[in-house]
Amino acid sequence: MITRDLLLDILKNIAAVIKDNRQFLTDLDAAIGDGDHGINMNKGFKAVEEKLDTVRDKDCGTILKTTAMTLISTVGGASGPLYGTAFLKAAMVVNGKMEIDNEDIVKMFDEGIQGIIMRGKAKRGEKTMLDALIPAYEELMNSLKDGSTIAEAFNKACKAAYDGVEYTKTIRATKGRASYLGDRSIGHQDPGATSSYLIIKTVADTLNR
Amino acid sequence: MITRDLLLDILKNIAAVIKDNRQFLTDLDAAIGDGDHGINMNKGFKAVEEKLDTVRDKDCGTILKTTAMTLISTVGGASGPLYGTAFLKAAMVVNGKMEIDNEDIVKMFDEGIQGIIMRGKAKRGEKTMLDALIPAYEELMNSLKDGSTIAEAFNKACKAAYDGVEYTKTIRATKGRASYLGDRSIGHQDPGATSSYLIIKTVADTLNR
Amino acid sequence: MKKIINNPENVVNEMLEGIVKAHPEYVKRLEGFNVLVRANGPSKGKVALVSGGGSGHEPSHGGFVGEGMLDGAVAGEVFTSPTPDQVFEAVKAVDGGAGVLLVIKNYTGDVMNFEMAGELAKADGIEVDSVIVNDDVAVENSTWTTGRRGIAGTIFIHKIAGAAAEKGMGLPEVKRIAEKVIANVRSMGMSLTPCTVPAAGKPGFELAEDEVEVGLGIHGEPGTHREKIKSAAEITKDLMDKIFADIDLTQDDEVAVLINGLGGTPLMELYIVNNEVDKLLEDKGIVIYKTIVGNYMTSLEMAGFSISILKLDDELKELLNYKADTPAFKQL
Amino acid sequence: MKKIINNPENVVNEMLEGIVKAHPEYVKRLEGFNVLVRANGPSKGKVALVSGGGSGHEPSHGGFVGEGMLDGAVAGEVFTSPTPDQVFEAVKAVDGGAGVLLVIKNYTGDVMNFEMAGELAKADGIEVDSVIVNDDVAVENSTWTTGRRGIAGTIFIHKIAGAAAEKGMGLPEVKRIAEKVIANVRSMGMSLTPCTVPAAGKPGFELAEDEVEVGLGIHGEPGTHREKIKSAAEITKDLMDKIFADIDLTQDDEVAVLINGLGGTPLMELYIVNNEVDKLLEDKGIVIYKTIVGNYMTSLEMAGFSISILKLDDELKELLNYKADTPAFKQL
Ligand SMILES: Nc1ncnc2c1ncn2[C@@H]1O[C@H](COP(=O)(O)OP(=O)(O)O)[C@@H](O)[C@H]1O
Ligand SMILES: Nc1ncnc2c1ncn2[C@@H]1O[C@H](COP(=O)(O)OP(=O)(O)O)[C@@H](O)[C@H]1O
Ligand SMILES: [Mg+2]
Ligand SMILES: [Mg+2]
Ligand SMILES: [Mg+2]
Ligand SMILES: [Mg+2]
Repeated sequence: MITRDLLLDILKNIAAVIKDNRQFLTDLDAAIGDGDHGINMNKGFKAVEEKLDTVRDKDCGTILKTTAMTLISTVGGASGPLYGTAFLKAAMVVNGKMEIDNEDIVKMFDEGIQGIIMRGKAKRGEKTMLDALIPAYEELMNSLKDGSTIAEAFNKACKAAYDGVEYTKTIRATKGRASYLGDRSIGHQDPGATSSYLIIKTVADTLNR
Repeated sequence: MITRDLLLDILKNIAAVIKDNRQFLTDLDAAIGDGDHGINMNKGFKAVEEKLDTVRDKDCGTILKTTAMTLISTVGGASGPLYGTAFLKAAMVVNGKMEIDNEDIVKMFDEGIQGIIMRGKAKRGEKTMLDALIPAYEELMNSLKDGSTIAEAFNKACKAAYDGVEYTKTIRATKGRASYLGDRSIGHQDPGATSSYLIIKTVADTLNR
Repeated sequence: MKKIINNPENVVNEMLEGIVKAHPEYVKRLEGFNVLVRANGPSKGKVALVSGGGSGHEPSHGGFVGEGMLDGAVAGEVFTSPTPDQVFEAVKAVDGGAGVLLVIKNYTGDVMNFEMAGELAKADGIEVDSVIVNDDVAVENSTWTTGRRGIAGTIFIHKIAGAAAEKGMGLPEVKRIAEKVIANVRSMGMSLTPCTVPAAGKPGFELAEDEVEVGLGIHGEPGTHREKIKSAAEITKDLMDKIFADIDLTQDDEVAVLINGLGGTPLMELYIVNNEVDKLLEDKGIVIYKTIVGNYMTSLEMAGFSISILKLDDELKELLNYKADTPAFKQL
Repeated sequence: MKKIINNPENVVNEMLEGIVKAHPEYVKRLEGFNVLVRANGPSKGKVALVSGGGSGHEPSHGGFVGEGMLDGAVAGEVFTSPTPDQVFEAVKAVDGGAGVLLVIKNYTGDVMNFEMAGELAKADGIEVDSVIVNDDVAVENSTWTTGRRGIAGTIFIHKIAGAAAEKGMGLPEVKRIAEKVIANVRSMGMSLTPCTVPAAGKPGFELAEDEVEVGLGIHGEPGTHREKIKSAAEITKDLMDKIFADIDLTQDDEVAVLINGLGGTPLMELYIVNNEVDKLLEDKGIVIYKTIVGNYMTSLEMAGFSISILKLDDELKELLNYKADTPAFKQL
């Protein structure tokens, strides 16, 4: 169960983690993209943090929709519409709700991923954020089925996301800007998968505090 | 007394010396000008050398006039018109002559310098080729008066030209491109004075062989 | 990082201000947005063209706003696609009732952001359609990538579809023309030096003193491969061979040529390249109908160039020749 | 040296070929000479304008040959004044019977070579006159130097005297107009990087990563001083202060502004500078009548810019607005 205050905490913590990793994500993107992923994401989550004040006392759906719209209108590039769409789809699951239960969480995660796939037309194995998100989602779902708490489940999801990031090092990009590099993208980890991992890790860390 | 063949030799040797010093002159010009003096001069004297074949059996005036016109139409920049005019004025002194006597030499040198002054409106002490040429001319004239041979006189003139080049290091340029540098031109030797010294030195060396 | 800027975070804003102040007779800025539109727009009853993308490609895209070319240009952060709300605002501002064509370069981010904007505009009752420019032959086909990128050939879409719109053609016709240009234009580029995004503060990649990057995009993203620097003749031949392999050109075909500088390469070198391109086309008996040489789709201060070849027919020729009057491209 | 060239000794020739091949509707080359003249010239009964100088300043000077600007442009070796025979050939080719005006930038070499050409032309019975452009306020007065240099302000002379000639004014009138522009235009520049003359193979000077050269000429010759790099606002203010100190400008005066890139600086930065220039002029109540931003008088791939301010009166305004149609400057 995630309360509204916890949700707000999570979002604030994500903003802090993205800020700390601004240069790291940018450097990853410079190697196989155009070197702006950390800059864009930081701009977006900084704006989200500022916006959160205006929706503190709203429902979880509104908070997440605001997050989504802010990301869409500030991040730009590929990751803006993708993360934005993901948060928008997730927001719709908890429309009007003041708390998020475990079932919601699985549904939100699933809807978010479907949103990314709809918008970006990528699939697993193309060296994108999906390679962190999909394994994390599967792990989360299975752990909850097996009776894990939500905090434990996110820990496992985080581990799966990490492995997903590692896996992106071994494959060639066929979507996004890195795809232009052909085989030269092999050996580098995907910046978007990395930011997805960081986001999941922040959820896990916040839940485990 | 300088015969036509000797004159042709001198010109050929000047071309060789300028070629050898192409980079040196260019570097000097890069420091206080625009870094092309060696390139320009080499282009000019290379063209002169090629042209000489067509006037081998002509009089000294024609040979020097051809040299002048070739310099004017190939060197460009400031030094092209200046050296071109100098050779043109010198050529006029020996129009139709097959040999050049000492009196001619003094006259040629004087006329050449006057040509440079007329064209460039500089005077001694402005950090130009004149600071090598005028002392060299004065030394040549005095040495000949004192009974030196032409070869000896050119040796002394060469020494005076060298001192002139050294002197240019101590002064501020007020003519030519180096003048824009203001006091920053002090400490650098003038490229045009240096090429003038090299030309006089080559005359001296050729006469002394 | 050595740049003539103030705050790296504020370059796009200050640049847009500088453009408006330089060319008030051509463009105005939409208050609060990174959008330039025609000073005297919207043009009632005319199809409007909106283009854009990340900043750092100047004079693209704001420099092409004006008669006979664009109606609006949306500027993202440097090398980052603009967001949907900005594009949406541009669409609303330029719509003259005859619909809006979005000219999108084929980059994942641009496509997604512009398409989201299109969805917003349609929901708002504005007729919107879009074309996706993908002229860069350096990129492999779409089995392995998101498809070819849009690079300098985009200028021809702006010019020719812009003329079609100015002549009063309807949205489906303007789109057909734009797609014809896209189908017939191929480009490829190379660079001698990287460039530095102001907010990043350091170059996107590094190149040795004797190395060049071939087939790179316009955002400083690495190209297809690196090699030792070659002569202008050899480099040009390599790029033209890739272009020739991808476009059906036979004797007596007519083409337009664009030798595009990436921002840091002097015109002298672009003209030397043009001299080589001309020879290669002449060898094949291909007729050069029009040549454009200069910095049109740049990557900040990157040294390098791209070649674009557009195969023409009578319709495209007439539109290419149509009057244009914009800050960066004028044709009398 | 990293350049897209073939033989360094042949860059000027290949570049001129590339220009003619790109713009055959505007220019043709005088066979055997490094001279570009109007494709449809000479214009009978019109005063002809000939300009030129070393190469490496592209689009100056060949890019301004065409209706409303130059009739002929003479290209020397890179950064080296052309020789008198070349200039003479240009004068002969463009003379339409109404005389020829030579536009000379105030460099010792240019002045001497062009004047020798003028002497040759006069001896040939052609009416020739000349003006000497000296807009660069970085240089001290002529007690200490050969006088101020001619830099980017030259573009205004080409544009305005070119319009005067095109309108049919006689040689003395065209010269008077050119001299009025010269009397009223002031410029100053700065650079972030040196440039490399192809035949030299290495940069003309060196600058540390945080250093800039202020007040330099357009041939890579060192400037008045070096300093640590500053913000665009500070750099612009420094240059404008020098310009203001040298030209009498008061409230409500009208000016034209040229923000000229030196070849390696992206338009983005030039527009940021323009934003600053605009503020400074506005602060003084000076009215900006027209602004030009771009690479017009370059120094190969040098990064940097110059600002030129031209004080206008009604006569100059009308001529500045006159139609121009050349490869590098068009006005509808
Ligand atoms: N079609 C896609 N589907 C899912 N993720 C994608 C897609 N295209 C790109 N991405 C992700 O976006 C990341 C790049 O984001 P960012 O650098 O912000 O955008 P841009 O490539 O426009 O500069 C990539 O690392 C990748 O994970
Ligand atoms: N007015 C002048 N009178 C005499 N010599 C001059 C004058 N101006 C320049 N010079 C000489 O010309 C030299 C520079 O020649 P060069 O580099 O070939 O020409 P540019 O300065 O046009 O590039 C200077 O070093 C100086 O000696
Ligand atoms: Mg990126
Ligand atoms: Mg020089
Ligand atoms: Mg990007
Ligand atoms: Mg020179």
